[in-house]
Amino acid sequence: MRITIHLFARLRDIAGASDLVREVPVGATAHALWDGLTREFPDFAAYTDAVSTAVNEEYARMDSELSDGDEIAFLPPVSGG
Amino acid sequence: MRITIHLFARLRDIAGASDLVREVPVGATAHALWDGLTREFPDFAAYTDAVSTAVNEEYARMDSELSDGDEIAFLPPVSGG
Amino acid sequence: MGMLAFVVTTDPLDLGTIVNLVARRLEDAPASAGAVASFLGTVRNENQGRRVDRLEYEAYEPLAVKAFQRIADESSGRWPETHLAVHHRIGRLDIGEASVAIAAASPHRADAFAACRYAIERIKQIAPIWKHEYFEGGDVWVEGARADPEDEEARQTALRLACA
Amino acid sequence: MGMLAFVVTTDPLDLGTIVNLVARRLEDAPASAGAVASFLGTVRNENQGRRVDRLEYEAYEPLAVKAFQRIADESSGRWPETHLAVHHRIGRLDIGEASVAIAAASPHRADAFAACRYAIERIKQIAPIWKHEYFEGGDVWVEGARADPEDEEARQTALRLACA
Repeated sequence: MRITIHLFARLRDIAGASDLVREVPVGATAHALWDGLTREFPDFAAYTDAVSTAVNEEYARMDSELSDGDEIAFLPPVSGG
Repeated sequence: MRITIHLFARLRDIAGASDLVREVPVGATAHALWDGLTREFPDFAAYTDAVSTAVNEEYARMDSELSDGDEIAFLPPVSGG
Repeated sequence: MGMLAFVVTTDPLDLGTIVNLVARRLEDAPASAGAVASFLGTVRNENQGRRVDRLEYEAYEPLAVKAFQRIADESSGRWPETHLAVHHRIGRLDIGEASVAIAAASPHRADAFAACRYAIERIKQIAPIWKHEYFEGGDVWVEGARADPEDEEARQTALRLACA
Repeated sequence: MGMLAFVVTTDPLDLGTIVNLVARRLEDAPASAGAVASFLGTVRNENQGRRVDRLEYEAYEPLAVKAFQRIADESSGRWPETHLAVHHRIGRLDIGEASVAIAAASPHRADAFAACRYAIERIKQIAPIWKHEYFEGGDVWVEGARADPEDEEARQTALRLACA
């Protein structure tokens, strides 16, 4: 499955890109995709307990199963307001 | 002593005037002046427990002694905001 | 008028004016955050089942301005870094118009909210201002609280409502 | 933009715009009082002892707008007659500029204050917005809460701070 990934703030800085596209196996979860990214970008690992996610512009759980064509966002801890 | 009296809202309506001037004896209190007004305007009596006062544009107690030339305001219950 | 913190006026109120006024007073001190809580009271079309047509507000103006200053002093005694402004309208007000505008600025948003809420409660308790209600079929002077700034019980009620 | 309740924008914020927006939504229902509580967060010149030069805010815009709507739904679930609007600025903000403007209108001033305070707490908890701080000698992404709208403990904290 082809997944588009959106990154923000420090995650974007670490990855050096706002958007990535990655292939994942059928049935992959948001968490599995994140684990893959922590291998690709080791500095992501510090965010594993703090990151949250949104799939297709809705908040989602890290154990959500992804579908082909999904857009997933990984959200570092927020600081709006 | 000559005292200028300011009246507001329903008290003004009852008295038919915003401002009155009355002579009171030396040592008269705000309360004594008010008692005089309740005899002059019987409908004032309903306000005796609810009225408050200001002397020379400062809040004052009803037992304050007045001085010649003072300006006293009698304030019915307020409803600002 | 726009530059004064405590005002009684027949002109329409502008919340932005007093928000800017108190926000500027924050700028002197270094702070990690700036918070302005504000309040606008507007005239509604119903009261106690009566269809309200319009209101007329009257004030004992010099004492009302001093009352606002007094409330601000109480507020800055309780929330030291907080700045308050109060503009109250008098005269004829139609439905939907603003009768009172309050702004409280603080480095701490909890204090800004508390000071703003405290101010509206205290205004209702002690400010020498009266509301004349014109409704279908009559009119009445609305009478609320006995105006006594020394009433400690009233002050505690205002603090409690401010969640202080 | 001015007519929308939930907005993320690079334009300067105008509190009056959203206060009017929510005040108008009160006009449909008969009510004895109209209250609008509002909040403005501004950029200050210090954070954790650092002399702040400017901020840059970034948002995941579509989700941020949905987050504001979600917070408004939570708010109107708790305070049924209350209407909320939230405008959040992104991009570069200089000292003194407003980063967020919130307005809550209700027939009951207690509800207006509570909904407004609740909204700023929830925004800080869950809105996908990030603050990049530029200070003397460096810069840093400020990282606050893990954004989890389902975190019931966080929601209870926001309710408690709202004095609800």
